[in-house]
Order: sequence, then C-alpha cells, then structure tokens
Amino acid sequence: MKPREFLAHSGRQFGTLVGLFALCAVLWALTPHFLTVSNLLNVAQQTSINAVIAVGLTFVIISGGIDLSVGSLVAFSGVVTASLLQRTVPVPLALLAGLMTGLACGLVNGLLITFGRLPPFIATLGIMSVARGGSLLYTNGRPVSGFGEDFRWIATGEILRVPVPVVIMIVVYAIAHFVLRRTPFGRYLFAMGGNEEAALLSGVRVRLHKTLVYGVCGLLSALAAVMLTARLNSAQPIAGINYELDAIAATVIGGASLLGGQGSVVGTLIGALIMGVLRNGLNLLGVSSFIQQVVIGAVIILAVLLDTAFKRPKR
Amino acid sequence: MKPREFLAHSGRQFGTLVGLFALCAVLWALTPHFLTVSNLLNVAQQTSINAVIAVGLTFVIISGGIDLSVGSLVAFSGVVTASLLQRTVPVPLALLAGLMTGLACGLVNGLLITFGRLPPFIATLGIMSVARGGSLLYTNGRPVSGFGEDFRWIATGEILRVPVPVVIMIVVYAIAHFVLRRTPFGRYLFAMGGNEEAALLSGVRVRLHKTLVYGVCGLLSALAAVMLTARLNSAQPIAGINYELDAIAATVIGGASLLGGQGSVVGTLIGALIMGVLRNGLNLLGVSSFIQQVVIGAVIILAVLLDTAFKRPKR
Amino acid sequence: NRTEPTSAAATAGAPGGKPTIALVVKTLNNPFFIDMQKGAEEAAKRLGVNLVVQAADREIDVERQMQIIENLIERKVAALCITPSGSREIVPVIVKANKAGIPVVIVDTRADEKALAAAGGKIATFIGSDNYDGGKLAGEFIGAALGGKGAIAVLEGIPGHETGDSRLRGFREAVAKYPGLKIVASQPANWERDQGFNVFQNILQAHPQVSGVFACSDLMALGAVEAIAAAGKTGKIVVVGFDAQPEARAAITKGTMGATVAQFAARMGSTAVENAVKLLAGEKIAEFTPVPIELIK
Amino acid sequence: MNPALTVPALALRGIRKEFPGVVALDGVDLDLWAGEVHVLLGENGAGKSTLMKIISGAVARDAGEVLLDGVPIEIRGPRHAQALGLGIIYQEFNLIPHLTAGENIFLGREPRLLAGVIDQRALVRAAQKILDELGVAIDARSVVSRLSVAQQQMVEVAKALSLNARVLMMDEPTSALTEQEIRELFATIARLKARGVALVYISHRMEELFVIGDRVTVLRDGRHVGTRPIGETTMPELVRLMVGRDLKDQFPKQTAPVGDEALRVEGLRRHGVLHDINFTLRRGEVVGLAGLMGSGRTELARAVFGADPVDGGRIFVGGHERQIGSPRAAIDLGLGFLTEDRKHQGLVLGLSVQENTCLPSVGAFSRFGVMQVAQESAATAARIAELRIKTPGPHQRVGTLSGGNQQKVVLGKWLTTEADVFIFDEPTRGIDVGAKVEIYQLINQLAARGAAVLMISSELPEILGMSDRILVMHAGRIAGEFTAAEATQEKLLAAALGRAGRHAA
Ligand SMILES: Nc1ncnc2c1ncn2[C@@H]1O[C@H](COP(=O)(O)OP(=O)(O)OP(=O)(O)O)[C@@H](O)[C@H]1O
Ligand SMILES: Nc1ncnc2c1ncn2[C@@H]1O[C@H](COP(=O)(O)OP(=O)(O)OP(=O)(O)O)[C@@H](O)[C@H]1O
Ligand SMILES: [Mg+2]
Ligand SMILES: [Mg+2]
Repeated sequence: MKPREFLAHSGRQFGTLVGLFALCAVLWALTPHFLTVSNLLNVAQQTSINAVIAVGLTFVIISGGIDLSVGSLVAFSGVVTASLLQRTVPVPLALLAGLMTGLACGLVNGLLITFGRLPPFIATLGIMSVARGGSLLYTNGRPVSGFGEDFRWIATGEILRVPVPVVIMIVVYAIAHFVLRRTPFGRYLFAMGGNEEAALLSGVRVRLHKTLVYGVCGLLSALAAVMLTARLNSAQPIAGINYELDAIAATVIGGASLLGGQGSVVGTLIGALIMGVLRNGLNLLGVSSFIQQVVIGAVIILAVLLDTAFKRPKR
Repeated sequence: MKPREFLAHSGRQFGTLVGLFALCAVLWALTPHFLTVSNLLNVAQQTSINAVIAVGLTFVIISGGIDLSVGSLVAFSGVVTASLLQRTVPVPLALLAGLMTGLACGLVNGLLITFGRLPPFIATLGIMSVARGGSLLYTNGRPVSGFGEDFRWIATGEILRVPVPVVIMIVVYAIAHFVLRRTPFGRYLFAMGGNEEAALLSGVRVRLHKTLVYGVCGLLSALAAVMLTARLNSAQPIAGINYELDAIAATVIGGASLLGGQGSVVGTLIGALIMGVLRNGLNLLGVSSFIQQVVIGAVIILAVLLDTAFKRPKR
Repeated sequence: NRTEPTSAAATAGAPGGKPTIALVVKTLNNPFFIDMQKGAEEAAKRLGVNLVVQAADREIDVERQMQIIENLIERKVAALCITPSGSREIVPVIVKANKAGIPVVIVDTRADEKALAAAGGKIATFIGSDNYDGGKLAGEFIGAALGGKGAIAVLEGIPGHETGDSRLRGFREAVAKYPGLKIVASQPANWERDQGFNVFQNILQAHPQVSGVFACSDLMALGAVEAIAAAGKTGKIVVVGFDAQPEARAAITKGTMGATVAQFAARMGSTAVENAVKLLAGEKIAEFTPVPIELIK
Repeated sequence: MNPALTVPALALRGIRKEFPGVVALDGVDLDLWAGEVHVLLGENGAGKSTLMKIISGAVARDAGEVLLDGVPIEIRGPRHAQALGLGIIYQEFNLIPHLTAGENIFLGREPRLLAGVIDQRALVRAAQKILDELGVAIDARSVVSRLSVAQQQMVEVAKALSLNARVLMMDEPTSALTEQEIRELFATIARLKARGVALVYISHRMEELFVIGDRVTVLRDGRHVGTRPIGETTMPELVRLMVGRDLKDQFPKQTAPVGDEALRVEGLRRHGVLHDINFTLRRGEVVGLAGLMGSGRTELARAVFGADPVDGGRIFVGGHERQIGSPRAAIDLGLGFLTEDRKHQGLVLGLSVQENTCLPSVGAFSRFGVMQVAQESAATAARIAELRIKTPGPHQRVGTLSGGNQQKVVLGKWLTTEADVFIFDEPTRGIDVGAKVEIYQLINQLAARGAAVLMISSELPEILGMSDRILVMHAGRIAGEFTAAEATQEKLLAAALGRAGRHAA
C-alpha cells in the first residue's frame, strides 16, 4: 500500500499511536520516574483490567451495540468466584464458575436484545442494575476476601518476568485480534454493525451472532473480575462502578464508532494505554486531585483531535 | 389516522404510556400512599430535574449525538450561579450568568464535535471531566450554600398550587415539543440524525445546528442546575454525577434511538416519569435498597419489552 | 386488602399498629452503614417497632437522599433517623419533616447548624462522632508511629466529598504538629479499593521513600496494603485507614496495617432507634449523644 | 425424464402480501423455467420487488404457495433461500460500507481454512475472479464505501453470481450502470441461461427486455395482468398492460426559448477528479451530460453545488460570480441538485414523505421561526399528485415506498424549492416508463418557465431525446459538446471514451 492509502486505512490507529507516544514523551520529560521498567510494568498491569473489558466492548460496539453492564458483571462474577473459593472449591472450578456466570449474564443481555428486541442501551442498563443488586444481595453488601496463594498467582505471579495480568492481557488481545480479522464471527460483527439489514439479507445469522457477542463481552468482564479479585485479594459487590465508561472511552479513543461497523482491537489497546499512562503520570507528577480531572479531560480531547487531524478526508 | 397507523406512528409512546400506567396501577394496589395528590406532586417535583436534563439529551440524541457532560455542567453552572448569589448579585443576573455558563459549555461541546470533528462521545466525555475539575477548582471542593428566599422560591414556591419546579418542567416540555415539531431547528435535528449527508445536501447547515443543539443541551443542564441548587439550598461541585445515565435512560425508554433520527419529547417525559414513579414507589413500599436495584433494572426491561410488543413489525 | 391510612401519624403504615421508624443512611454499599443498619434492626426488634432502612445507590447523591426522605415523609413514618450525605444539603428536607411533624434524629454526620438555624429547621438529637476528630486521631497515630519524621502519602476519596474532606482536614492538622513529617503526595482514589491499589502503586514509584500512608477509608487502605505487598515492602510502611472494617481489623492483627479509626456504626444505629422510640413516647432526650471514636491499632 | 423440462424450477401460486395501508401483492402467479430469462414489468409500486423479496426470504408472504421443482416449500429466511439456490440482487444496495468488495461478495459464505477460520486469500482470489469475469476493473480488496455507485452495483452482481444459484433474481441491476457494464452483464446473463439457471429480470429500461428476455410478466397494482413470450408481444402492448393506457411519445421533447445565462463555470478544478471544466447553462435550456462510469459527472455536480471543495475555478450564477461554499449557499442562489444515490444522499429514510419533500424548503415554509404546516401539506399534496407518488399518505415513512416512488420524492424535493438552475443526476433512475414521460414533461415545464436544467444520465436515449445541447465527460474533462441535431449515440460514445469530439470552448 502507498503511505497515503495506509493512512487512510489505518489512520485512526496511527493517529492514536502518535497521541500515545506524545503523551509518553511529555511524561518522560516531566518526571524521571515514568520511563522505568518497573513503572511501565505497573502501567501495563494497571491497564490490563480495563483493557480486557474494553476488548469485549469493542466487539459489541463494532456490532453496533453497547454494553453498560460490564462493571456490574465484574462485581457479580467476582463475588461468585470469591465465595466459591472461600468454600474451598478448587481454584479451576471456581474460575470456571466465575467465567460462566459472566458468560451467562452476557447471553441474557444478548437474548433480551435479539429476542426481546430491546435497544442494547436499555437491556444492558437493566441488567447492570439487576446484577449490581444481585451482587449486593448475594454478599449482603460486604466484600469477600482472603484467598490462597495459588489463586493470587493470577495477580502476583510472573511468566518470563512478565506479570501474569499483563500476559493475560496480551493473550486476550492476540486472540481477539485473530477472531476479529480472521474468523466469520469477527467478519459478521463488522457486517451487522455496518448494515444489519444487509447482513441479514446476506444470510448472516444476526440474532445468533448478536447474542454471542454479548456473551463474549460478559465472559471477558468475568475474566477481568477474576484478575481484579486476585489483585485486590478481595471481591466486592460494589466493584467495577463506572468501568463501562472507561472501557467505552478506550474503545472510542481507539477509533471505534458508536454507530457500529468500525473499530479495531489494536486501537482499543492503544486507547486503554492512553488512559492508563495518563492516570499513572498524573499520580507520579503529584498533580492535585481537582486539576487531575481537568487534565484527563483535556488530554482525551487532544489525543483524539490529533488523531482526527491524521485522517481528515479531502471532502 | 386509523388505529393501526396511529400505533405504527406513535407506537413507542403509546406502549411506554401503557407501561407507566401499569406501573402506577401496581403501586396503587400495593400502597395507599401512592395515589394521593401530595405524593403525585412529590413525584412530579422529584422527576423535574432529570426531566429537564433529559429534554436536552433528547434533542442531542435525535440529532444523532450523545452528551455525557450534562451532569458536570449541572455542577459547574450550579456553583457559578451559587457563588454569584453569595456575592449578592441580584437573582435574575445570577440566573442569567448560570444559564449562560451552561450554554457556553454546551457550545464548546458542539464546536469540538463540528469543527474539531471529534466523536460526540469523546468530546463530551472530555468536557465532562474538565467541567467537573473546573467546578472543584472554582469552589475548592466545598459546597456553596445558603441563599435568599427569593431564589429558593424556584424550589419551594407554588403557582396555582402547583410547585414551581413542576411548572418549569411543564413549560420546558411544552416549548421543547413545539420546537421539535414546529420549527425548522426541530426538523433539522431529525434530518441530521436520520441521514446527515442527505440533510447537508438538502441545504441544512449541519454544523450550525449541531453546535446549537449541544448549546441547548448545556442550557437545559444549567436550568436543571438552578432548580437543584434552589432545592438543596446549596450547590455542590460534585453534584450531578451519573445524571447523564438517568437522562439517557429516560430518553431511550421514551422511544428515542441512540442511532439518531427518532425520538419525542412526550416519550422522554413518560420515560422520566417511569423512573421517578418507580423510585418513589419502592421507597413508599419500603423495599430494601439492594432489592430496589434489582427491581428497578427489571422494571425498566419489562416496561420497554411491553412497549416493543406494541410495535412488533411484520417481516 | 388495602388499609386506609389511619389518622395518627405515629401508627400509619404500620401493620399491627406498631410505629414505623425510618433510617436513611448515605448508601448501603458500604459495610459501615450495613453495620449501622444491623444495630438499628437489633434495637427495633428489641423495642417492638418497625424499621425501614433506605439509602441512595451512591454516597454522594444528596438529591437522591432528599427524594428518599421526601417519599418517607409521604409515607408518614413516625420518626426519621438520617445520616446526611451532605450536611447543608440535608437542611431543606429536615424543614419538610418538621412541617410534617416528624421528629428527625441525625446520626454520624452533623447537619450544618448555621444552615439549619437560618432555615428555621430543628432536629431532635445528634448521635455520633466527628470525622474531623477521627482524622486527627489518625494523624497523631502516624506521627507517633513514625517517630515524628518521614514522608507520608494520602489517599483521598472522591474530590469534593464532605466525609473525606473532614477526615483529611483533621489528619492534616494533626500532622502539621510534627515538623519532621511531610505529606509528599496526596491523590484521589475515589473511595475504591482498586484505585487505592493503583494510585498508591504509582505514588510508590515517584516516592519510594514513603514510610506512612493515610487513606480516608479502609477500602482504599486495603488497596494500598496490596500495592505494598506487590512492591515487597510489607511491614515497612505504616498504613492507617478509617472505618474499622473487619478486613482492616484482620490486617492490623496480621501486621499489614497499622491502625484504623473506629466509629462504632452499630452502636450509632441502635442509639438512634432507641432515641427515636423515646421521642415517640414523649420522653426527653439529650441534644447530643456522643459515640466514641477510637483508634484500633 | 428430466424434471426441469416438465415442471417449472420455481412456481408461485396466489401470492398475497399486505403492508399497513397497502396491498402490495394480491393473488400473483408466476412460473420460472430453467434456462429462461423472465422479465417482470410494472409501474413503480406495482409489487415487483416485494414479490422477489418473498422468494428471497426477506419478506414473509401472507398467503399463497411457493413450489420448488413442483414441491411446496416454506422459505424460512434469506439464509434458507440461499441454501435452496435462490439468489437475488436487491434493488436497493445491501452492501456493508466498511468491508471490502470481496468480503461483501462472500459475506455469510466465507471460504474457510479450518472450521472457524476464514481463508482470506482464497476469498480474495475467488472474488477477483468473479469480478474479472464480469469485466469490471474493481479490486476485490477495495473498501465498498469508496466505490462509485456503478461499481457498487457491479459488486452486487458479483455477489449474486457467487451464489451459483439455480434461480437468480435481478431487481433493476442496470439502473446504475452505463452501456459498457450493461453489455458485460448481458453476456453474463446469457452464460447463466445456457447453464440452465432460471432468471428473473426487472427493469424500467424497456429496450433491454427485448434484447435478453424470453417471457415477460406484467404486474399492476399487485395483480398479475398477463404473461407473454417476448416474441409475441410489442412495446406498446406491454406499456398498455403496465400503465393501463397508451403512451404516445417516449421523449416528449419541447424546446423552450433560450434566455440569459443562468450558470457559467470557468476553469473548475479539483485535484485528481476535475480538470479545467468550462460550460454555460442558459435559461430555458436542457443540457445533457453524458459520460462513462467514473468520468466525474457526479463530482462536477457536487463541486458546483458546494458539496465538495474545489481547487480552483469560477462559478457565475445569473451572470454574477459567486462563492458557493456549501449546499445551503447553492440553494440560496437558486440551485437544486438531485443526487444519484437516493438512499444515502437523497432521502432521510426514517422521515415521512412530507418531511423529505419539504426539507430543502424548510426555511421558505416557516414564518417567524415557525413551520407553516398548511403550506407544507399543500406543497406535498401537489407533488404527490404531479408525480403520481404511490403512497398511503404524506405521513408515510419514505423508507417503505417502492424504489421508484422514493426517486419521485427526491425529485419532488427539488421541485418544491424555488430553484431555477437544476442539476439532475440520473433523475429517472428506477422510474417506470409512464412516470418517465411525466418527468420529461416536468423538465419541459421547468425549461418553459425559464429554468436551466443540467441532466446527467447514463441512458443515452434519454440524453439524446431530451437535451437541447449535450456535454460529454471523459476522465474529469469535458471531452465533447454537441447540439441536439448533430448528436448521435456513436458520437457520444466516442467522446465518452476519449477518442473523438471537439473540446468545448
Ligand atoms: N416495508 C414496507 N412497508 C410498507 N409498505 C411497503 C413496504 N415495502 C413495500 N411497500 C409497499 O408495497 C408496494 C409495492 O412495493 P414494491 O417495492 O414491491 O414495488 P416495485 O414494483 O418494486 O416498484 P419500483 O418499480 O418502484 O421498484 C408499494 O406501494 C410500497 O409502498
Ligand atoms: N467516496 C469516494 N472516495 C473515493 N473515490 C471516489 C468516491 N466516490 C467516487 N469516487 C471516484 O471518483 C470518480 C468519479 O466518480 P463517479 O463514478 O461518481 O463519476 P460519474 O461520472 O458520476 O459516474 P457515475 O455517475 O456513472 O457513477 C471515480 O473514479 C470514482 O471511483
Ligand atoms: Mg422495486
Ligand atoms: Mg454519477
């Protein structure tokens, strides 16, 4: 491809990447603590949970939907996993149960949207509230904490000197990228989001794949829940509040359109990293809490402005 | 119109209205406190703030956009108004300044979206954070409180035995309905949301009207801020957090599509009332707060399910 | 089988003629208020009254709390016990309760006295302790534990939130008495455990010399404890929290946390209900019932 | 004995379909034999597309029977129809904008490497092969949203071909194509026919059906009014069956007195698209603009109308030089632009007939910022009557109208404005013969009223029949200019191919 075509094609990603590098360069200039291996690993770890949720949301958003329930599903799958672990259920079984909880809730979202014909916003808003209430009821509003080292390895362990959460994130992204680009399921997500009617008329099983994509999103929320629970050594019924906003932000900064049909896993990763680096940097710089909010808002706007400048079409 | 056409045309509203009545009927059967004049006025008052914000969001959503910053703008305009009042600026002037603050911030949203070509989600997410930080900085994080009776009349007064906030809500809805249905601006919102390209080629000044609609949304947020400040006798820099979710929910329950081009002011009012009645009823019934969340989620889903059942199209 | 509302406010809406007392807390997503609820429930059972406990989903949602109280006034509960989400924002609704003839008991967080007087509202009693005092206790502890010198970090709650704000003011004031103590970082972690972790992890990067940390709530403190463990510094940093949650108490026993401030939520809940019942019986009660604030270490 | 010779490949019996307010089909029978091209004719809104959608599983019938090889079947949905070997090219594009041509062609039927993995290389190869066989220069890897309308249409054709269907329905496949592609398409149809595929062909270009049709069925108001072997019928008979009356003249050209200059374009340039464009339109004149697909006619219209930025050149309206920075500015100067792509640029499908008709004139229909509903209704009623728009009422959603009727609404939009310079880009695309004549008469009236009309069209007969003067574009330049008298189909084609013709002044 010619450079111009390349830019036109992957302009969004490229622009955001420039934004990320610019942000890093600024932080590097401002504080010596930013560009150290240990800090970068911290950032990667801190980003991993949002990044895993954001992948699921990217799928949903590409398919033309939205999922507001991810944060509540993090809480719900988290407390399910944790309470099983406390009843000394073997770790793999507890993990499986936690993941299945997320999957099941996600599928309920999907069924409400496809068979119930609810707008995704409403269905997932409803489930968000139900799952949150459910987690609180299930735990009586109290956190469930204290797990064995084998479980906590998910947060504290290292594989080839890379922290396990970072490894999980990388694996999830690799798989997600492959699924999106190389499997019929991924293709159909773009098709449904781009023109649902046309996808249906082309013989795409829209209901099936739409239901599935919410299931996948729920599953990834549950994975994030496991990571979060291991990290904090505790599962809380109020975990994950407003996580949907962070995840959607990462996805949209990464170039996905809320109208559907557009988006990429790589873009989302960049988006999540921008948010992670930004928060880390502000902490390192010791910026006062009020100013932090101003800066976060301004940087999000600037990063995406920079980015749209790269793909300004001629028309 | 024949009944069937009528349903096809305003099916969404009709269905939601049935949902609202069903909800009221259930509450009436369950508690004697629900169907009293004072309680209904109470519900109307409690709904008024969300309802006013939701009108602005309905406009934005019809035009194909989204505004996440409404909650922060409530806080920002609120503290601006309040601090002026405390400096004994005359009430009308302080009100004007507050409203202009909201309008100005809304226009900034609009300009970022039109001239900055940012996705509405990103622009308003950024401004949400900036305005929140701004309010905190401006007030040093402390609430600004204690106003004269003339200002508080906005919350405590009555006109013909109807509380002022309810009167404001009714007036805003009447005007908004008129604007949407009977003015070029309203027509353009539907056209832009339905097909921006076609609207542009039909001579609609898309940028102008898009900028304006965010301005209007900001203005209405500021009006809500005034109402809230008078009600609480205090303006908080952290007021309005998550208000956008309630307002979007009211809009979408009321039949608007987040894809744009669809929606109505009457529907939004019904949506806001469903949420208000539901919360009021649960309090009256003394339902425990965890179960409340489950019930709220379930009722939102049921209300809209009932509603889609009314306009199920044939293949 | 709907029952017509009876004329006497004190018995309305109460099956079996028992009066209904309402407790409105900031939120029930927080174990502190769950403890308060437990205490109140125990007292209600003991004294033979009905109790409804309600709260907003979010602690900072003052307007929602106001709505809840308005709705309870509509329901004509016999007495209201309130933990205000905002000390000044609660005033208008106290006035409403006054107008409806419902006595108001304030628990845990004071209603702003000046604002209350200006609005002509009145409360029956205040039961509780002061967050500001608690912050001071925490500051004094950390000063003593570090021998009056060292670098400390602070984890704030949601910026602009009153509860955190008072705790912080108390803490800062106490620390200021030690010239050798320096607050090198003060960052918001929004009352959340995972943010407590992330933010403290980042602070440790910039300030590895930190030897003490004060978090405005145990949730954030427990997040910081995990961050310290992840950095391999367990035992080297004094962590002080607030609220004395069971987990924090356990951490103190284990030695991973230094101290936490206890406010005895359950006792506040039961005292509130006891006072309300006395009010309904026409007995006189004290204007202020202090509940001790204590450092658990 | 081969069943293909004794029973029709596909037979419809007593098909009925009702939409709210409209009976779209009422007891329609149709036999499709293997190896025949069966032409379906009917006015706009007669029910042709609906009938096809019933076969393709996009629409469920209310009553009637579908027989495949004589066996009654139930078509459960589009996917099922594909599995049964029933393929279709829809009248309205059904492509996914952000996927490539190849990905669109094989959507839902991607070649697999393993069970769940797409063989992208095989996909591109196979798609490219089909496109090449069709004789179009489209890269299978190009994103569909960047293709021109004609190219998108060819992608649709390729998609249908890739199905290897035994019954293939084409709903106005040529409405967006120029001569060149139409020839390629007809060659393809002949090949399919020889292979024993049963084809249904819908078109409003009457001359085409005598070239490729074997039998023709006419629908009117949702009812079957006759089936004829092509050899045993004539154009007038078919027109009579369709519209219920005789049509005297297909191109009722009237010349109006030519007046002052209405629009003059000098040296208009847009990098890579338009090169040094000069032309003049006078009041009372109808100027045809011919050219091949991609020659830049639409680009020229957009540039003049202020929809695209230009790199240089001057535009004069009514003799005064004007800066046209936006469509709004163009409309205010009295320009009107009927776009070629009604679904994406012409209409807001979710709004009503009335709202669409009045959209460019909203300003004119409002006083003190308030819409004058009575005026709007009156104007809409006038357009519905003039253009014979078939709709249950002015408040019907435009998206539910038949393709031709949608096109009429786009036309009505511009007739409602006070414009006196009209740019019509493919104005009669998808419009039935009867209505075409009415539109030509409307164009005559506009010219007689003193308006200037620039008519872009890919139908040379229409250009030749209706223009006072003809411009031909080739590769972004005006490659020829002819008077009505001197122009012939051959001369225009030669100019369009860049081989002959003289440069415009
Ligand atoms: N989804 C729908 N809802 C309501 N009415 C519809 C719908 N689809 C089609 N119709 C109506 O059914 C009738 C037949 O439409 P159809 O599209 O089959 O016509 P057509 O013969 O293909 O016309 P054209 O030549 O203009 O394409 C029209 O009156 C149209 O308005
Ligand atoms: N959105 C677009 N992006 C990139 N190139 C485009 C776009 N639209 C059109 N083109 C290209 O611009 C050139 C001219 O466009 P277009 O095909 O619309 O011209 P035209 O003469 O009007 O042809 P026709 O009307 O027959 O399609 C073509 O090469 C086409 O591929
Ligand atoms: Mg058709
Ligand atoms: Mg064209």
